[in-house]
Amino acid sequence: MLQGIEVACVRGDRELFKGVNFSLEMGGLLQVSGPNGSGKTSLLRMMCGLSLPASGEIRWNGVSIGTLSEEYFACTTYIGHLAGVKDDLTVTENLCISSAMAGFEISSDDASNVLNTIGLGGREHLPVKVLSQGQRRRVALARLLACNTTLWVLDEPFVALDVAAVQLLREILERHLQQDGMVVMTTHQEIDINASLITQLQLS
Amino acid sequence: MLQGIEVACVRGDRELFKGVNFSLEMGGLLQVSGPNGSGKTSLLRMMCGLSLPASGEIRWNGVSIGTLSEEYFACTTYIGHLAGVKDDLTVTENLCISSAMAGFEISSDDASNVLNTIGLGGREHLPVKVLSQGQRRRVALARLLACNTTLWVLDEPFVALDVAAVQLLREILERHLQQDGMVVMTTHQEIDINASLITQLQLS
Amino acid sequence: MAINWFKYSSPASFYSLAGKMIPLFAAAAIILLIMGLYVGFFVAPTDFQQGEAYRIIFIHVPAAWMSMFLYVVMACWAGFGLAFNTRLSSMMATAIAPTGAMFTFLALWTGSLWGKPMWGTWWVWDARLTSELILLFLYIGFMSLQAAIDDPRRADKAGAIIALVGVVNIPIIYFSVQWWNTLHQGASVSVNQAPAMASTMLMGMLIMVFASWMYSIAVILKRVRIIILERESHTAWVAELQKEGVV
Amino acid sequence: MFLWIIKRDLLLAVRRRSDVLITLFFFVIVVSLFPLSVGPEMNLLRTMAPGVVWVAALLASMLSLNRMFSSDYQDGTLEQMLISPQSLSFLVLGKTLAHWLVTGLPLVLMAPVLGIQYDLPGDALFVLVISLLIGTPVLSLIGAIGAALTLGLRGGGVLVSLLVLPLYIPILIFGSGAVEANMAGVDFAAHLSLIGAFFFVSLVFAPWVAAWSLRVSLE
Amino acid sequence: MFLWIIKRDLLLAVRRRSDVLITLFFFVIVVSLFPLSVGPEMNLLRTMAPGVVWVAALLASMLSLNRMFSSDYQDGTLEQMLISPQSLSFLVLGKTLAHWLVTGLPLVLMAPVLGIQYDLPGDALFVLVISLLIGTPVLSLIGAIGAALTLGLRGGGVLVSLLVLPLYIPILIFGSGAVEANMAGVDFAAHLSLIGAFFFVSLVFAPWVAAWSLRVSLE
Amino acid sequence: MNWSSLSEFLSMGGYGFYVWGSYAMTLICIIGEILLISNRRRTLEKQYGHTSGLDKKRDINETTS
Ligand code: HEM
Ligand SMILES: Nc1ncnc2c1ncn2[C@@H]1O[C@H](COP(=O)(O)OP(=O)(O)OP(=O)(O)O)[C@@H](O)[C@H]1O
Ligand SMILES: Nc1ncnc2c1ncn2[C@@H]1O[C@H](COP(=O)(O)OP(=O)(O)OP(=O)(O)O)[C@@H](O)[C@H]1O
Ligand SMILES: [Mg+2]
Ligand SMILES: [Mg+2]
Repeated sequence: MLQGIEVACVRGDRELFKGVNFSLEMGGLLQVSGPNGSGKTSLLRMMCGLSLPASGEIRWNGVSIGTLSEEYFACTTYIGHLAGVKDDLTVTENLCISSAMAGFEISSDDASNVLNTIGLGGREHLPVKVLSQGQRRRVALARLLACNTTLWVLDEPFVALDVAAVQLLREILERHLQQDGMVVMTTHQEIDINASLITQLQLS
Repeated sequence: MLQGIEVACVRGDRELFKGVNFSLEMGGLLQVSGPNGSGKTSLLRMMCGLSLPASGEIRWNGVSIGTLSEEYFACTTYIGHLAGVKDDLTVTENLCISSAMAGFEISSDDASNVLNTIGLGGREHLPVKVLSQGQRRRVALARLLACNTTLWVLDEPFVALDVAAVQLLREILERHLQQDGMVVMTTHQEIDINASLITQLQLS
Repeated sequence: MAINWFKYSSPASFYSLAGKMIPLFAAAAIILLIMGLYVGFFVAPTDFQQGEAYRIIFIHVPAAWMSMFLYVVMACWAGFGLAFNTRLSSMMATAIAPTGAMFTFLALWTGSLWGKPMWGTWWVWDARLTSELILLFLYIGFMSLQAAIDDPRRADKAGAIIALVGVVNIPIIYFSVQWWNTLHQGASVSVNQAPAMASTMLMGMLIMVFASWMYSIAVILKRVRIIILERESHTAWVAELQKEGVV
Repeated sequence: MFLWIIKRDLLLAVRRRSDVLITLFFFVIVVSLFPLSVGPEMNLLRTMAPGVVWVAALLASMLSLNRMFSSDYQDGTLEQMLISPQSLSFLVLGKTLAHWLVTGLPLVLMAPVLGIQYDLPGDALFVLVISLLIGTPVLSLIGAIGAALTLGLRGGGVLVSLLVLPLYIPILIFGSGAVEANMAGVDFAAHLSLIGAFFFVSLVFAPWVAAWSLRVSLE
Repeated sequence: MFLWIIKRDLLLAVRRRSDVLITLFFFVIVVSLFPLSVGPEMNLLRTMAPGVVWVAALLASMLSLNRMFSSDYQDGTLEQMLISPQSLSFLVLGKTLAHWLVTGLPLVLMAPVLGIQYDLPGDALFVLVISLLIGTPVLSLIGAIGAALTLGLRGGGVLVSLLVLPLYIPILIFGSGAVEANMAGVDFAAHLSLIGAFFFVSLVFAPWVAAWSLRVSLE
Repeated sequence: MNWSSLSEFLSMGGYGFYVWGSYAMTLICIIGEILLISNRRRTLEKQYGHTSGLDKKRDINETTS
């Protein structure tokens, strides 16, 4: 269970938010929303331990994530504004290496299955730098399918995806939630996700 | 008038499209659509003279844009996936300098008006690197208001913008079209723009 | 985290404390400076070997000592800030660096002005001189790193790491340079063989050293107050100060 | 436009004061490294001095080259410049001038101090400064071509060295040659006027070639 | 994980062969510039040789430092590494090793050829290679700290030099000192064992400090 | 007292340039440092004058959010 207790965020001399509380159960979806610059990205980075809250605490199963670190990282996948893919490696290499670094070594068969699912079939052996914006995002998102983690933290995952891919990603998220996974997500697009437990967190 | 005649695009060993024809009159909107990787960005870059078509020709008022170059650039604004803003300069400096380079020197009063309109009021003196994703996009888009060009070429302009900003940009586009401006645009989101003359160009 | 910081030292209370202490140290610095200069120029006799040129010693040695002390002090504050996450310690480190660099520069400058009449050259690659030069680079590295980082928290930590690595390295540099130097012919005059000093000379020098200490403390406190204001501008107590028109 | 570019680049440099200082200190550090590694004998050092200072100036100016266009490239500003209605050569000239003001000029001003570390006599110092003053703008101008050609290539920072170093060599030879000639009591004016000639030729051609290279790199 | 990192970095290096070659050529060019700028006297050159080769090796390895993390940083891979469930120090060690294999080792192999250019005797060449073989990994290890600290800062490429050069100095002194001692007929083992000591100390501490610096930089 | 005249004091037994060069640079550095600090302080104060309004606005935002 992921829990935020009175989390506050200061960037520069500006306090973005304070006293933010949230809690996310198994199978739950937390949608963080708010206008541009309200601190969604900042909050998500705190949730995966990339930065520290100015005050307050984020807990995973009751323990502060700062103390857990590696144990916590093992069950989280974060996909942010940056794709986290290497321009010079091919699509397959990127997927294999990034999942291996997340602790999930996958065979090349698995990899090509995942890539087919995500709509990159036929482009497995192209270097990522020649791909289009939307295809690059797909390479990053493929990691969700390749790694078997519980908590997904996604910063605007639908950006640059075409209609079919948006639909696909929605289904992937729904399946993950049904299997007791957890998702934290921001998006400016209106996308309906069917899930039993949706929490909205509005930053102003 | 912008015209494309049998334009083809080859990237690597893949032919993205061929025989694409379009024509765009004053006050017209050209919406280029298609799934990820279908060549929208490639086409837009050709339209503003950043790359050459593999075959075919793009004409501005009947003359090939390759021959026109600077004359053509003077009436075009292109905003692509990259924001084209300097991280280390402040918001105002970015706007003033980028419009000056596009040939429109604006006073700092004008600049702050434009920035207020686009929703960056109060952040004029922050360096761009501390802004959020959506705010950076706004800095780039502010150029549309500051430069008085005819043809706007926009690659997914709505990405990363919040609901209010999407609405605002829509109005800006509509006003530009009413004043006989021309817009070429791609987007994966469904956004209705009221204009008298909308052309759809579907890349597959 | 915030509680942790305040447990050790609160910038707010330090700010006013420092404000009260600055005049004291400044006054002490001025008095000692006048005394030291008087002893240095009017009491201490002419050196029989070096003539009047030796009077550079009254700033050279204080500057050289301060340059080294201040680096160690800076590294300690920085390390303390890193270990215990106390904002104030890191601010102290940041405030010390420019003064330390200034003293290092002065030691180099006065040393070469002394070297020209004594050794006949502005500069030799002697162990002590070389390590002083490298010390200047370490200071500059520390300051440029902090200047290049906008986020103060990151600047503090990164600066602390480089200061600590540097402080470990200083003795290594000193000994390596000394060793390197002895392999070749030594410098024509060694700084180690300073002439036996008249007691008045020694006294003048020591007074000047104290004056430098007082000056450094005063300047550093003044700088740290500014840094506190710059960094804490979003807090309530600074707003309070502002309302009272103290800032 | 020209003025805007210079203004903008200088503004960026001021915003990032450390950049200017850093190139300068790189120069200082490289020059100071040699005595450490060659040893402290003053006679040896004096003979090496002009060469070392010139090589260091060359390296310092070369290493700041890839900053000339790359940040503009990465954030898409360069694309905007290419499709701006102004002459690209002028723009490149402006950027080059700004680059020299920020990286070359400080080196020239710093050189005498470093010369003193190597115990150079006064008039040799003077010739050193003059040669650097005419020579470093040439380095920036030629460097602009290299920087433009290697734009966006990974490892461009070192690739650019590879491209421009051969072109830098004549300047290096005449620059340090002038100082050595002076120290040997020979006439050094010929060396200097050759560097002057390079300067004028590159002033005329380099911006133009660099502008062209930019177009090629961004195609 | 460790192996994956090394494998990945080597794969990237192979994909971008020019990177490896370029560091090497930089080394070669710097060493070859000196005879051009100092003049062709063989005695002078022979005295300078160890110093010049070591300075060039140091510069070459230093200049490739900022590539160590920066590309991973820019495309967000480093973020992913930080939140990967593996020990970050190990990861840094892996990256450092890969960096050395790609930039340090080629220099070591190339050094004898360059030494010959300066007319170094055979056993001096041997000592030169040995000293570089133990010394260059230390450069990579210490450099990792500098690279981690300056991550994402503009002008980081030169800032990193400023930070690491003072730390490199002892290695430079003992490295070139070993060769000079050999040429002077003095015992050089002490120099080498000191470098060896630096190697072990930095092998233990540097990855740890660098990992910590990475966390600070990405905070 | 070591000096019989001002000019003797100034010439420092022929080492005037070196001695006074050192002391002058020390003076310059100290004055420079003090000036830089007070300048920094002044800009800070000016900034406070400007931003105090902004700060209040922000406080209101925070309390409403
Ligand atoms: C640029 C040149 C010089 C530099 C960088 C330099 C540096 C230093 C340093 C770092 C110290 C403090 C060392 C310690 O206490 O362990 C020192 C002390 C001293 N220096 Fe220099 N020095 C230079 C030139 C000279 C010259 C030319 C002379 C006189 C001929 C001189 C005379 C002294 C004396 C007498 C001391 C005090 C020695 C002691 O405390 O044991 N220095 N210098
Ligand atoms: N140094 C600073 N000074 C002032 N404000 C800052 C500073 N650093 C960051 N900020 C502000 O912090 C906010 C960062 O927000 P963040 O990136 O988390 O927004 P977001 O909710 O993800 O927005 P978006 O929807 O645009 O991605 C921005 O409003 C930015 O202006
Ligand atoms: N060297 C190459 N070899 C094969 N295919 C290539 C090569 N270079 C580019 N491509 C292909 O060209 C296409 C580039 O398309 P482009 O970026 O124009 O797409 P887009 O329509 O803008 O897509 P998106 O909606 O994702 O932004 C991609 O499908 C890419 O795979
Ligand atoms: Mg965001
Ligand atoms: Mg696209």
